[in-house]
Amino acid sequence: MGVGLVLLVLTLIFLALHLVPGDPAMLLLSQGDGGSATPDAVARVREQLGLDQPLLTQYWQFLSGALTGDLGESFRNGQAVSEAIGERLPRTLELVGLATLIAVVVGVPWGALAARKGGWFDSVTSVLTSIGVALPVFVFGSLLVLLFSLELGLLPAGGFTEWGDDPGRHAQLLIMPAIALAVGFASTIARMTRSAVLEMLHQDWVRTARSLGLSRRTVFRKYVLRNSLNPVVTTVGIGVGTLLGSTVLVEKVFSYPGLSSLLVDAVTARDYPVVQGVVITIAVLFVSINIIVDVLYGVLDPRVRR
Amino acid sequence: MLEIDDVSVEFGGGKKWKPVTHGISFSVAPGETVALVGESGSGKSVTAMAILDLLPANARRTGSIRLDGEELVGASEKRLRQVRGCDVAVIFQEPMTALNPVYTIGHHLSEAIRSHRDVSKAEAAEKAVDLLRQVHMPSPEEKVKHYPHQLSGGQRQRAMIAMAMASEPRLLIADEPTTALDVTVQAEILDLVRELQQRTGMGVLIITHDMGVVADVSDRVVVMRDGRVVETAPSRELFARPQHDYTTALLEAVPRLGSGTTSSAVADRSAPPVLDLEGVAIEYPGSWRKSGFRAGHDLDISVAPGEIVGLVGESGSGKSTIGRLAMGLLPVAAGRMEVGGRDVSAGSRADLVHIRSQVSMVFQDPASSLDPRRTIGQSITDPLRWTRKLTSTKACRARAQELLDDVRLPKEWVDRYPHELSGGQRQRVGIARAMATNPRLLVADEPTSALDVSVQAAVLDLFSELQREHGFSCLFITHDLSVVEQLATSVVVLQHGRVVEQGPTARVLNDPQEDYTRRLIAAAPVPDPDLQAQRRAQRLAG
Amino acid sequence: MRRRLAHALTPLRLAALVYVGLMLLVLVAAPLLAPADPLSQDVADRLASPGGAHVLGTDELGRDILSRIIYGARVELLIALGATLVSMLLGTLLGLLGGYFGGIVEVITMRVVVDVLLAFPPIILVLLAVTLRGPGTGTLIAAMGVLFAPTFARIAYGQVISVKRLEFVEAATAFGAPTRTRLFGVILPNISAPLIVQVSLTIATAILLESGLSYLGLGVVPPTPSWGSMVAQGQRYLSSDPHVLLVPGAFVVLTILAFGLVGDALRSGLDPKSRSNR
Amino acid sequence: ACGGGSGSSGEAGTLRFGLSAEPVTLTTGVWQGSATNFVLTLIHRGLMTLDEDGELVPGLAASVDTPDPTTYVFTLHEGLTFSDGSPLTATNVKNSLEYYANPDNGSTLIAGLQDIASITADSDTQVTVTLEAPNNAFLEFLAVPTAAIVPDASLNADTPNIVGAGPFEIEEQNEGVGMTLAKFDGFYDADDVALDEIDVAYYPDGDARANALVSGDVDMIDYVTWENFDRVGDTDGVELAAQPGPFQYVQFNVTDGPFADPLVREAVAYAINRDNALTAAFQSNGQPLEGVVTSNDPALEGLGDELWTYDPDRAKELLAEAGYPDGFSATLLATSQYTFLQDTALSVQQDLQAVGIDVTLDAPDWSGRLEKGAAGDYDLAVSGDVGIVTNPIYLLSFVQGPDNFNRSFGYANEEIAASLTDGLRATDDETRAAAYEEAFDLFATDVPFASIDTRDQAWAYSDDVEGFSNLPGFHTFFSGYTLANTSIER
Ligand SMILES: Nc1ncnc2c1ncn2[C@@H]1O[C@H](COP(=O)(O)OP(=O)(O)OP(=O)(O)O)[C@@H](O)[C@H]1O
Ligand SMILES: Nc1ncnc2c1ncn2[C@@H]1O[C@H](COP(=O)(O)OP(=O)(O)OP(=O)(O)O)[C@@H](O)[C@H]1O
Ligand SMILES: [Mg+2]
Ligand SMILES: [Mg+2]
Repeated sequence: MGVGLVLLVLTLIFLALHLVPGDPAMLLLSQGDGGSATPDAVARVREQLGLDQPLLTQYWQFLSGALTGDLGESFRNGQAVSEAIGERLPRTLELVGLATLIAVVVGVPWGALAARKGGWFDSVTSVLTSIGVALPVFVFGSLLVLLFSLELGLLPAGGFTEWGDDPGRHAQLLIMPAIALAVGFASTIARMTRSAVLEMLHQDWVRTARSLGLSRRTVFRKYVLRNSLNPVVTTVGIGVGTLLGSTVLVEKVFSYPGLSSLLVDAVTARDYPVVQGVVITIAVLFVSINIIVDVLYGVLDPRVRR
Repeated sequence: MLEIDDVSVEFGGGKKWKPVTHGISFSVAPGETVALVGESGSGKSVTAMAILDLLPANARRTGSIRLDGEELVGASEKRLRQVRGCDVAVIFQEPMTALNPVYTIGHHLSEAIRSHRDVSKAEAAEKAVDLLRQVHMPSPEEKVKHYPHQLSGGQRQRAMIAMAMASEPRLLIADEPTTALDVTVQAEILDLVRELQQRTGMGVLIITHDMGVVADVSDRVVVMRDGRVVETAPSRELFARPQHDYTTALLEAVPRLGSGTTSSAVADRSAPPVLDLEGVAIEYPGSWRKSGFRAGHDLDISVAPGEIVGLVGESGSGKSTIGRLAMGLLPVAAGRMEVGGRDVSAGSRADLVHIRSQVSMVFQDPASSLDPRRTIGQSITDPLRWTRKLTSTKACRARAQELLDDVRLPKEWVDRYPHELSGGQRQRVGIARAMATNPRLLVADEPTSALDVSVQAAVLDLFSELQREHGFSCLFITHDLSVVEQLATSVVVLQHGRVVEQGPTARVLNDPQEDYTRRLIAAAPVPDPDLQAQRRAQRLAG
Repeated sequence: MRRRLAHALTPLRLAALVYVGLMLLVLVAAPLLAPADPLSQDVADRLASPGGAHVLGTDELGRDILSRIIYGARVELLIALGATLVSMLLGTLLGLLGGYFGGIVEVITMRVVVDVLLAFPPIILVLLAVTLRGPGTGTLIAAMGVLFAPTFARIAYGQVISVKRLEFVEAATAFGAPTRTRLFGVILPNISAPLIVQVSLTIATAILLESGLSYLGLGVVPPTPSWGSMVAQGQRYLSSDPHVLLVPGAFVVLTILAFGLVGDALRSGLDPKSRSNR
Repeated sequence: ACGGGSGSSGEAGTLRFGLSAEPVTLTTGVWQGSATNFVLTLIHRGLMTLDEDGELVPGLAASVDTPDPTTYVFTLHEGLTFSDGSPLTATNVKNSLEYYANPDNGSTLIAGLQDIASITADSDTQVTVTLEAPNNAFLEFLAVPTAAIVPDASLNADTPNIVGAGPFEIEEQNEGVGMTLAKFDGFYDADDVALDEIDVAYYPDGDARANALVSGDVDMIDYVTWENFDRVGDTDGVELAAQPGPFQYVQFNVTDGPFADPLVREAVAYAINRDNALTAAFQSNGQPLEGVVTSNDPALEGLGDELWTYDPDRAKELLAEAGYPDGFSATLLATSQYTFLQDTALSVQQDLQAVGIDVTLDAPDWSGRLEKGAAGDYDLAVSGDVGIVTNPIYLLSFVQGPDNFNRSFGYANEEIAASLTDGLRATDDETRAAAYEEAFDLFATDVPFASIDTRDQAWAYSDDVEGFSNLPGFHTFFSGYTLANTSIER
């Protein structure tokens, strides 16, 4: 199943890439500041990259390589794609993981509280979450940098350091991008939670729980919130998956070398092997996340189990 | 101990408040059992809920409610919380929606046990099994691991009762606690309550429609109608010399087992049966960890045209399951099922369409079987629209009003939502919906359990009338043997998913062949306090 | 229904509704409302602060920001609402079908279509669309519609698999409701709350993505104004001339807020149990 | 280890550098963009190099003799080695230059080296190059970073070109993050190299790069984006060094349609409001360009710098003369990926509108822009370019040779090409000036492209950095050469 899916994605991405105009060879030979390559040079590079082969041959090579775990080498720097992904994926996972953690820890209680309290708190929440989902992450990220790096000098403005080299700095460099990512995500989660909680607030079993004399908190947490989690889990699942491939803007603002900027750079440079490799990676992750979410549905609601 | 003084409950919100009860007053002394009876929708439940302020958000209470002299109206939420579950426990009317679908029964019980007591998880788990055993839950060690939807209606109700008992409260508010229980279990549960009462001096406020139960357990009776108390009297007196006209009417409407009234329905045995089960087995699918559960074995049941078959039996014996099978909601695991002469065991699409054109159903749990987002008027006539019997909105509305009227609900309520009704009112909506389609076979799963006897009588009359008119057949699931006697042409007695006895009503009820049937008949309470006291003594002795 | 809607309309929500109405008006009447030509440049007067000749200031090419906002609203709402509508319809349908029928239908809808779409990075999808259809509003609506559909599908799916086992759905089955009715008449209303929330979130995402895509050159073709591209451009002047960013940004926030509130009103209007203030 | 700065203040002798792009695999002889060139200036050296004023000086060659205009004798420093330890000999020089001179190898130096008749290694340290004809840009071509002398093993397209004889060597590369360069002790001028290490971190985003410098994460950055000039320049303890660099221009598709007519092209050249474009795209950080860049070559003083002016009326006249009194419509190819090109395009669009040319903008991503440019899929396009050398011969590629994305599609003018070549061959300033004057005159009326402006290209660094200089003109991208003489005081 999963394998079939990945295979489908593989084929589609291959086709998509070759449908999109843009010549990797030409790009390799000309950056933004000019310097124009001769057609001969371009042709030579094309040959070198194997782009002169018939499409079917290229597809076959790509597919047979991918199935044996060989994703090829980057057009731009010759690095093995699997190696590049191996380097970048952990960084992205770390970033997305932290962002998700923050978003969930903030978003769920926030939305729940807004639903429960109502009144002005709810209105303020509406406004704040609107800003949260509307604020482009590059704007928010820039503001963070302006404040914490340039004004207060508390955190480095951006970059990346391996954990092994300097754990402290590694952590410092992770904070701001994670927060920048988490803001929109938390707002999304808060909104979803709020609406789901409102649905559950008036169920009969809540009354039952209250009749037992359980504390308000327990009633709310176990009899309202717990039952509201289904759409929240969906949202988180999709959010995590989407983040994996779309942290590019944050990565740009903070010069964080993650998977997503690798992907976007590769797309802009039409670095086919890298694009394909990253897409496959994200597809595999996505499928896994969806499987986890599907399992969670059953955990959250026993009626779903068959 | 509990004094209720001039309590009114109002619904609404904003500036418009509409009272549904008016100046209710009564009291409950320690060790006393007060029965709250009366018309469906008269405000029994809301009064009971008002005591602990468990009313819906759009309701408010006025008046004075004192527990041991302490005023509860206007008490702090914190204080109320201490009272709830500890001093006062509640059994809710509709156990399906009152239990959280995502927690097991065991979890619910542990929560109840641990809410006011410092008990370890393990101890609580043990206690939970113990409680379930006390309420006669079959295989309690297993059932603690079940989720509410995996239990039968009566089993859920027993879980609910066990939760309320968990804290050994000083006052027990029981809102129709035995509606889904067969009479044997009901008797055992009532014994249990009484025993607890004698041991701890617990006061009981019980809401019920079963006059037999009233006679059995109550010391005093409060009769309500239209949101007002019409009469309050000690039970014996009330049964002997009812003062208010309504009370008199109520007592007269009580069906009595062996009273001689019999069904007017005539079975047409020459024609092929409407429903025919031959050696049918029914299975609930298991999950990947657990194997499935076989809820019916080797069932041979047949319903002839025009026949009303009473399906009685132990709670959890598979009555509803058979109903759901007949409706095509569960597959036939083994054996053969025919509906209207057509073999539908395969359960193909066409089979299902066929079934649904012939069969209609009153679900056991009215609250969960009504779409919360549709008005009751819509819910009633939706089947008509779906089957293209009625298409215009106007006609639907008119038909809905007619049907509401038939089941003694105000016509103006077509636009109400299910949650704005009382339990009995919802049940009547369910009945109206099932009748709307003029089915050939009606599966009625405890259709009158939440109705007071007078409304029940009216509904049953309607039922017989329609039956005469349209000649439909009926599989009537109930635990009220007197209703069976009155209505059914034949009876099927079920235990543990097997048919233990079946035959014409008169034969089975008057001359039961099987031990279980005998016990069942013996356990049926009679609406006479003195007689009931004797029977109880007999039963407990034997 | 009307009664409930009236109940659901708090002053805040009413204000939101009025705002949305105004936006729709702007959508039709932009040429009448805009004080200036949104395209005409006046480089000498670039980056002028709000107030003075230009109410909301000018951008880096000296174009009147207010006029660009007004014309941009057109493009923006068309894209955001169009994409949201497409994805909502498409996604909800997929999720309903997949969740309700299970089995092979689920495999096709949720696994093959939805998962594959989700796994496909947005930028590649849009790149493809732009290549095959040429840049522009229609392409963006189509591409984003396809892009956001999986989210709706998964939300609907998650809800359906739990709601479809409720007794009243079973009752509808028992009473012969055709499949279509069960899906759209019974299940859909009962899973509408998260979908409504998702609608307002999707509107936000669409505007943000439009901004990002304009930045990458896959969005609205310049010099056509759109809020998203105005935000993307304004980012460059964040520290020196923040109004270039803040003005379109504020409109984006307001619009998203308004649609969120309208969604709230709708949600609580549709929920018979909710009270007026929620 | 990694490239990212490793503390809020670095170690003495280590320069923390924020680079605008990650270099691609270094391929011998090939022009791969400015970030790559920057690395080349650090790890490689050619026979010639540039000093802190941008003047041509010998590099690996200790001295250059020019006995006659077609003979160059290079004497190498003694005991040169590559960073892999192998000796650098005259044979290496001969092989490298021959490799670059071969058009098959895709070298960007062809225009400069195609005149080579022979190269002989006279001894281990002496090489004689004979040209077929005089070429007054020859030495400058040898100072281009891609003209470095490399080991024979690097002379193919497959071997990463990382072994050189420059002041630094690559110690570590961390894909996506940065690279560490260490001082190479075998460099001929190693004694004067003050930096022990250069820690390069990649900051592709302009704002992020500026932030990194302003917040002290790095000591120096390249390519300050124009929006950040003021902010960076105004920061205490930070120095902004700007030099006019590349030029922007409008290129035409001359295969058919209105732009096949030189009058129309000339009209465009007169229609452009260069000050506006400069302000719109570069915050006025640059110079309007009314002719062609001649890089302050004293011999060419006053030549070619005023070919067209901003004169919309004249533009309209020209259009009318060409038969388009009511204008026409056209597409203008730009790119959205580089905002300065897009803003330039928007400004040009407005200007053309004003003279009656109704212009629709086409702004695909860079890759799409390249492809469309190379395929001639446009009427007009805005571009930015630099000459590989400052010698006006760089203009040759705009009037001659195969089409590419950066020049007017289908355009060729052998007359201009001939005049430019004459200028290149000239051995005295007068002939040279005369040849170019002729070329520029033709330029003015045939308009191979319509110039817009030159943009300032800025590097910025903390006050601690001493000795770096931003080289003027096109050479700004080779400023990395001066890091060999840069020190950092903390
Ligand atoms: N979804 C289910 N999964 C597994 N077991 C179930 C499920 N539903 C019911 N059961 C079991 O099937 C048995 C029969 O249930 P059923 O609802 O038919 O009982 P019933 O005769 O209607 O009882 P009652 O009178 O209490 O309603 C019970 O033991 C119950 O635990
Ligand atoms: N949420 C609500 N909104 C409006 N009216 C309500 C609401 N809940 C209950 N009511 C009305 O209040 C009245 C009293 O309801 P209650 O539930 O107390 O009746 P009951 O006596 O318990 O009846 P039953 O025996 O049928 O359970 C009913 O007429 C009902 O329609
Ligand atoms: Mg009630
Ligand atoms: Mg049942």
